[in-house]
Amino acid sequence: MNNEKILDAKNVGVQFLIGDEYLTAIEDVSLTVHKNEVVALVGESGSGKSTFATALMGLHNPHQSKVTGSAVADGTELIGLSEKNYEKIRGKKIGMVFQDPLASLNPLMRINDQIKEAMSVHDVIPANEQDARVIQLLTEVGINNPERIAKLYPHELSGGMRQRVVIALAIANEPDLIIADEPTTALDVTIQAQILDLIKDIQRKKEAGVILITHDLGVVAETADTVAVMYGGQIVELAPVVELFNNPKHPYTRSLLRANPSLDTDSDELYVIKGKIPSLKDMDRNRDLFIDRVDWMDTEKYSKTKPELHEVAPNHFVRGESWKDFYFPEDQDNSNESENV
Amino acid sequence: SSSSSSDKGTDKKDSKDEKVGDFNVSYANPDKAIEGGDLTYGYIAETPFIGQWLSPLSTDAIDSKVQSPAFAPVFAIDSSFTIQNGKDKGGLADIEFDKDKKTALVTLHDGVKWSDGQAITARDLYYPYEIIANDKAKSTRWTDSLANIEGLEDYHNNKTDKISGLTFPDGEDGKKLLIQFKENKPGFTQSGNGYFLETIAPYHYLKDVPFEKLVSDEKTTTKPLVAGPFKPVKIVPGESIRYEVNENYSGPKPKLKSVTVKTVTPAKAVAALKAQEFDILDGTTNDLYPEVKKLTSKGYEILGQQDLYVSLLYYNVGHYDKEKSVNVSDRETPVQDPKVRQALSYALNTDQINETLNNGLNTRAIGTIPPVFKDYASKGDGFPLDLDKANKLLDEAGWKLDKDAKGKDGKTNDASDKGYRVKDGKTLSLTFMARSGQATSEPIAQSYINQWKQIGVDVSLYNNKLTDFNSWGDIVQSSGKTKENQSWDITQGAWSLSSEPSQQDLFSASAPFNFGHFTSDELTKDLNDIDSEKAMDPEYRKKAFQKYQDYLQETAFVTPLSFKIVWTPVNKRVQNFTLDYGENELWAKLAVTSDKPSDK
Amino acid sequence: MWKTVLKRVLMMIPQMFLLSVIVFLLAKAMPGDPFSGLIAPGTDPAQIERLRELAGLNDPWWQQYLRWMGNALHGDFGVSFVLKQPVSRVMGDRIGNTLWLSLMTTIILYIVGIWMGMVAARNEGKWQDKLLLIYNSITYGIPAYIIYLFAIFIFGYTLRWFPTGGTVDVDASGFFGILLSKIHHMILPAVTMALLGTVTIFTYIRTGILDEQVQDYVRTARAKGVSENVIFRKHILRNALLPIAANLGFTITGLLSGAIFAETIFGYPGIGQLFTSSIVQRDYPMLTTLILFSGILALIGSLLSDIIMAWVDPRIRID
Amino acid sequence: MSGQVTPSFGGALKREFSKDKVAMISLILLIVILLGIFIGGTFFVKRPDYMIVNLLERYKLPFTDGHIFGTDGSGHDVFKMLLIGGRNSLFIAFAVTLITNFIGISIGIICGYYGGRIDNIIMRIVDFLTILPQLMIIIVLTTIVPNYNAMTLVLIISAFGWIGTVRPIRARVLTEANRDYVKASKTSGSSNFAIMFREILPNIISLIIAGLTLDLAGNIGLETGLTFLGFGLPVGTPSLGTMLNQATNPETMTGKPWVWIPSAIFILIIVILIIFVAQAVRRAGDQRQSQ
Amino acid sequence: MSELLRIENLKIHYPIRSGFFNKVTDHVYAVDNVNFSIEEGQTYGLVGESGSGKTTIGKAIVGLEPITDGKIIYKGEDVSSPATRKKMEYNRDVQMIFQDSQSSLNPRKTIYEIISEPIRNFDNLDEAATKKRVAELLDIVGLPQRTMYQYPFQFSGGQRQRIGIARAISTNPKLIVADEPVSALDLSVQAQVLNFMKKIQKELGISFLFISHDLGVVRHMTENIAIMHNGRFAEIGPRDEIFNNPQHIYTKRLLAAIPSMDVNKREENTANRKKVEAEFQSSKSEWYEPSGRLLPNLMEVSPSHWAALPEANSKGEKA
Ligand SMILES: Nc1ncnc2c1ncn2[C@@H]1O[C@H](COP(=O)(O)OP(=O)(O)OP(=O)(O)O)[C@@H](O)[C@H]1O
Ligand SMILES: Nc1ncnc2c1ncn2[C@@H]1O[C@H](COP(=O)(O)OP(=O)(O)OP(=O)(O)O)[C@@H](O)[C@H]1O
Ligand SMILES: [Mg+2]
Ligand SMILES: [Mg+2]
Repeated sequence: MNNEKILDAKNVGVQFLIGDEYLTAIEDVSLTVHKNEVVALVGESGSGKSTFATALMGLHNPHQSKVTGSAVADGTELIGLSEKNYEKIRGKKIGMVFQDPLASLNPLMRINDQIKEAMSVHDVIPANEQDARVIQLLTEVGINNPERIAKLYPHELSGGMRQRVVIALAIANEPDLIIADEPTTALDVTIQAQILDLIKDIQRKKEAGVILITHDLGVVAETADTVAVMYGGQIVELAPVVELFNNPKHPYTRSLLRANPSLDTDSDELYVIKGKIPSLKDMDRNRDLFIDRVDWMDTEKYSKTKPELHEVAPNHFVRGESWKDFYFPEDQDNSNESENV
Repeated sequence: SSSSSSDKGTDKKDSKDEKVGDFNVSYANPDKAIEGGDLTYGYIAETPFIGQWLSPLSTDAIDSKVQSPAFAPVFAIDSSFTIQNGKDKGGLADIEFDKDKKTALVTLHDGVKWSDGQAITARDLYYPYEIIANDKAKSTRWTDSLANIEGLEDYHNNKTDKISGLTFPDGEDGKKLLIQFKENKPGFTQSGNGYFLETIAPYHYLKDVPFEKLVSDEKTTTKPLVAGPFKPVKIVPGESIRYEVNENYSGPKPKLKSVTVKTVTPAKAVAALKAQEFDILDGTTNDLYPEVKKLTSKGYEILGQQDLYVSLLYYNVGHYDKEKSVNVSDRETPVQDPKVRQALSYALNTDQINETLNNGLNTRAIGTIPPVFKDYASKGDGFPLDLDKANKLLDEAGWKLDKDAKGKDGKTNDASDKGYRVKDGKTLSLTFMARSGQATSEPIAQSYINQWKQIGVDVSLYNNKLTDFNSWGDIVQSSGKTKENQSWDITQGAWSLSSEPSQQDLFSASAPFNFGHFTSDELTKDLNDIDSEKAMDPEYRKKAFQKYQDYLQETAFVTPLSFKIVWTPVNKRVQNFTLDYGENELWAKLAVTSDKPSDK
Repeated sequence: MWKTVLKRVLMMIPQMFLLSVIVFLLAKAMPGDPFSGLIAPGTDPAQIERLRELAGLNDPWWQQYLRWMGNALHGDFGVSFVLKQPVSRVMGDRIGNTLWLSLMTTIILYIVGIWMGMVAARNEGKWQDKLLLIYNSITYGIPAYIIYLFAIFIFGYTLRWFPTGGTVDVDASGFFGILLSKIHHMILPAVTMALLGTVTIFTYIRTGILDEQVQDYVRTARAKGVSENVIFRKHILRNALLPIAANLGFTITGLLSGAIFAETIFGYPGIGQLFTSSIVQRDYPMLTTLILFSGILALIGSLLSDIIMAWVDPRIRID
Repeated sequence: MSGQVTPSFGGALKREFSKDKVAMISLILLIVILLGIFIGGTFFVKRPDYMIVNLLERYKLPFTDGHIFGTDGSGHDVFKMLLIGGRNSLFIAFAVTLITNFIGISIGIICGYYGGRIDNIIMRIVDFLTILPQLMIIIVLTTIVPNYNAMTLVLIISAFGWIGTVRPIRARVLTEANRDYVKASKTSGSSNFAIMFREILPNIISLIIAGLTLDLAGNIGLETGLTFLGFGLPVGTPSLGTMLNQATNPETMTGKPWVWIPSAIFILIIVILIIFVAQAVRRAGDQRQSQ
Repeated sequence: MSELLRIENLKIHYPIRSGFFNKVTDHVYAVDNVNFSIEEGQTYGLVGESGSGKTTIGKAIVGLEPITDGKIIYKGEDVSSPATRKKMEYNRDVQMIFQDSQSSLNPRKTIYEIISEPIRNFDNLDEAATKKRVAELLDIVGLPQRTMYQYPFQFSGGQRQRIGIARAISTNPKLIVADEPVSALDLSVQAQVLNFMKKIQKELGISFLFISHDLGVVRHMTENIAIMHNGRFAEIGPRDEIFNNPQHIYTKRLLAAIPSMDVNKREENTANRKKVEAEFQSSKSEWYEPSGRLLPNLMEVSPSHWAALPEANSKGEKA
């Protein structure tokens, strides 16, 4: 890993206009991505992963949202950047891969036109070289027979191929940072494995930084260098991958790992995280948000101070103090109560 | 001995000052005409014109109007439609009858030419007979009257290919056509009598076109030969025609340089006139009058003339027997009773309707012969509104008022608290087949029904609705005792009349158009008398008409409803325009006194 | 592709056949015939009866039908009873007028309808949107012909911008003179018809844009750095236009039936007007041919829609 | 967004109308007008009022001799004509809309639900019916029907009116029928009929409402076109069409506007009101779905 | 333990139609010659990549998909015809849980209406008894009774899935086909639902056919597993056999593709995966027919463990 920072996000917050008030979707999200680093963003649905990514891309509707904080990429401050200037960043400095590869492609345009569009808007590659570049890109993402594929329409490709095309789109201008928002959720395991390998390959070759959003812990374990766990719009734990899996601290991270029906564990009953993330309206970030879902512990204790990120080990950050007291009751008294809402 | 057509035609001076109703027949423009000039003539029509220039095949009234600048009459006529001989009168030919030989000799004037410069010949006079009589040409204009010409019926029935009664005294290329009749008719001297034709067709131009193709050939539709003062130079099918002077016209040199004729729909006519789009607007309907009248201070003068028109009510008293070609008055119906018919007639508020719905442009008909036929026109008072008389007649006929009597709809009389009339336990209920088509159709029908209810007659509409023209035509013309033609008691009819006032076609025992199927020996005698040889004496004919008229008044076998005034707005820059029927060279004489239509 | 088109055309034959039978029977079911309107003292019912016989109107219907069909297959649609002209010639004169008018109307209709849909979608829920919705509903609800009359009065007579009837000025000459005159005559009916017929296109475009602009591929395009204007034009609008493209064929045939009113009121001699007068006058040969023709147009319209659809939407390929 | 609100359709309706003042006012106005028309037309206008022609009373200006809207060319009181004509036209509009939508929706649901061969056959028939010259058939039927009145007109027009409804309904049902709740109902042993009309139907209600309102708006002026061509309602049945049609006479259009303007404005107002109400109803319909 | 349901030579082929005439030009062999049986109270896992035919088998078992060929035998009767199923009230015994909880609950119906639907159709209970039963079921799936009159959108994904389960068990079925019941759920919710299904299955003795592409979940839930690819079975056998002793190359490939949670061995895993993949690619032709489908015959590895090995098929050919 190289220590050159590609992205330095500090205290990024996003608020959405819902009804007639602004509600905070993410808050105080700080994340650094270095050259050649894969940062995984995990967390359950609604925890704010996409919101953060979208904020970096400047894709939030300015009339319905407020983005605060700072995110510097390649010396440019992204937050508050004008639309005109942002257009020069998107696709050129930062490439993005979305979850649903079919929906992400315009059904009426040929593959090569869509890729070329990505090149034409930034004049990195001269027009006369674009065709060759399209073929080269498709080859790079592992598509056989790229000349033929380039002339097809999205619906004529299989899911795996489409996702490769979407990746080709994202790396067309050799961005420094690739954001992949659940790039494999719609795909089969075998194809998922191929795509993840591909992303890693490309990242290595281009020495780019990658933010990989997923909620599949297996994917994280296999791909990431650094992991950020999000809960309720905040990063609750941030650590190098090995550290995180071997030594998880935050109650949420630990619960998550336990709830996974992994091949290795053989318990009859899975660990259940009760309840659900409170709605944005009900979120009180001055207290520990997760601990409310842990009913065997005294929640009031962690509501007194606003939980902050602490470095608990080198490069290992955890939010709040609750992790220090957290335990799994089964481990303690082996009671086998089933958990319901 | 031979007698030339009557020369007594009305004096031009008189007709210039003539008035019909409040209208002048002619417009006297005191200004000085300009040299040349363009004139726009509009004709109000719902549909585009057809554009058939060959008159034996043309039946369209719009066509004859939009083609009029290119038209020259074969025989000139006077204001009463009597044929006038003499080249100066404006016709293309003279006609002489020989009573003893029962012939007529048609002689073309010298120098009459088609618009291509070719002389008009006797063959061109003969050719229309062929066209009309030949089935292949599918003309609708064949009538039994033409069978009075020797050999024409044989030709019509494909028995010969020469018409024996039509001969060329000086050869086909000559100027004369001799017509041999079977019988003399009193109507011979009236134009429009139907016993001989008054048209020509350019044989040299059309001879290579087979009869069946004539109707659609471009030589008769878009590239016609004409004989009138103007010739068409550009035709936009169905819409407009542009005319320029026909140098080969044999009459007086036309004053205008060009004429444009356009059709306009009724909905847009007034606005077009307001915009000074037309110098003359023809084909007006009564409902437009109030708006057009306002334009008399905006450049227009409105002229009027009696129309060849009468509308009637028919009472269905029988059926038409097609086999025997005769009407039989055998229907069982209250309207068999002349008193009932008279009562129904006296109950009508025709004057009120004409004053209001027709803006005073229609006048109540006092008989079936309109006032244009000055000598023969009906006299007397006809059937003015007289409810007392109507009630009395019904009382006499045995129909008594009953407050509680129910009509066909099961309801009592809602228009009169005296109830409906009843005889032998039956309500006097009649079915009225009223025609649709005009904006005023519905109020008029309702008004009639209303009036009849006032005298206790329950009248309902046929099928509860107005009947469209084609359905109506189908029903009234069906022969035999069909259910349909027996299911109505009263209907309306209106006729555009021929310029020969004979009533045979309308009311004779054999007339298929006698929709009421009323016949009687007396009526037959009266009608025959009008067309008898004796009636070639105008005085005799006058009396015969009067007798027929008295019979109509007594029996009310039909109820005459209205005569009509045709009215035409003319821009004040136009000179020499007249609605006088005796003007034979109107288009050649027309001139304008300024470049632009007047707006004052 | 061409094979499919050919197959579709072949499929049209039985449909046309069925249509022609229905149309023929309907024409026969109407009371009266073309000759029953000829009531005048100058005509002779015997002669009319004779002509009726000659025209074969007294034969059983199927004989008449077969004769008519047989001729039609040879391109002979008979002679109009009323206009006394071969039907094909009358149609020839009129179809051109109607097609030009329809074409012009379609173009204006699409421009205006698309524009309205775009404005409404971009201002969703705002007053522009509401106003356009009301406008489109009203034009749908109010009988068009009243508005046609107004248009003639205002623009034809009061302001005198446009001619009030006909297809071309008699005085027009030269290719461009005639062309200009024709266009001048078409503008008023075309614009009025178009402005009153926007509801379908408006609705399609409006909902189309609203639906498309939240699609993922739009987000992808943004992520590529494509500017908003280009995204709107190249991505959103193009995709939103699809359903209308599919509708094009139907729009044209729809216009033909709309032309019945418009042509009658504007005094524009096309086949719409011909249709009205043929019904009134029971001109069977004319009427049956007209309806058959509009049936064919409808079929071609739907074929055209399919072809256009397949052409613009790669997901649908007829083959 | 989930909320604490009761999701019943009635509740959603209430909420929408209380939120949207324009819709509320429109609804009230619409009810008032409809009641007025139907009560007024039925009880205060007698047959002689529109059957008997009174030529002395023709074209009275508004506000003369007790005629607030004046009189028409037959001397009928325009206001009374508006009541009875409005009633007849609205009856026709409602009847045609209901009949055509009933048929169209039923067929659309059946096609979309069953798909396959049934769908194919019905849709081919529908295709063919679309190319039929409907206007002509309607005209022919109106001329040959012996007792032509408002009811027969409704039936004649309805005979073809449903065709346009089938396609959009079918398309929606096609997607709806693929949703799992339909499969769940099948495995729950529900009959096809129950699934089509009890499960699927409520889910396409907003589409149906949208169609219904547009149809209703279009059908109010429906018979006017026929009237224009001369095939309108018979004499005993005044309608907005016959009133409006008087405007085709240039003299009446410009010189006697009170004869036809009330009917034009009436149509305009009704259409606008329906649209405002419909929008709220539709929002309420949409709201119960999803999230 | 006795056999509950047996599937013999099940084939489900979908016609591929193309061209205007909708002629069948080809078939999708969604399920091609599949045999297996389900024992009472046992759980079965069906695994395979997208489009391999898992759902199709599931739907065929509950009677949602007409079968092309073969038999589904339940209680000794072939239940492939709808009439038989109706007569037997088959769906009282065989029920389904759907993947998408959102779409499987009618958004316009209350929870009560949804859960009571099978009860109303199969059990002749009166209103009060139905209510009682629904309350019971809500209790079983752990939802408060007051939720009875709420609508689906007012519930979270996990809760909705439990409502679906309540509906499926409402008639005390013997077999439930669960088609990817948790793949749309978050990990935390997924655990909840899985635990719950397992509990019910144990308590009520229901047989489960558990369809999923997540091997972790399948392993957790089931005792027997069938691996499917392109409409055919690659391998079928007890869970541990499949995981510890996979025979078929495709099974191996699938297992290798699962990302491991073990961060310490990630390089190793990746290397292993690449190795298996390479092996798969190179020996594919031995294991697959030229059409890309698996070999048709399964070979007995052990009495309960069968796999579509090349030897079985070469033998089969000889036999
Ligand atoms: N455009 C928006 N307007 C309002 N709220 C939004 C918007 N986008 C996201 N949210 C809310 O912000 C929160 C975070 O959403 P986000 O999509 O970032 O979550 P996520 O972690 O990506 O979840 P998933 O795994 O489902 O994609 C959620 O509560 C969501 O409802
Ligand atoms: N109604 C249908 N018509 C045509 N083909 C179909 C139909 N339903 C399914 N198929 C095809 O049958 C095959 C098997 O589909 P199935 O839905 O059973 O797969 P699956 O294993 O459940 O996949 P997934 O994991 O994506 O749900 C696929 O190729 C699919 O495209
Ligand atoms: Mg997300
Ligand atoms: Mg599936």
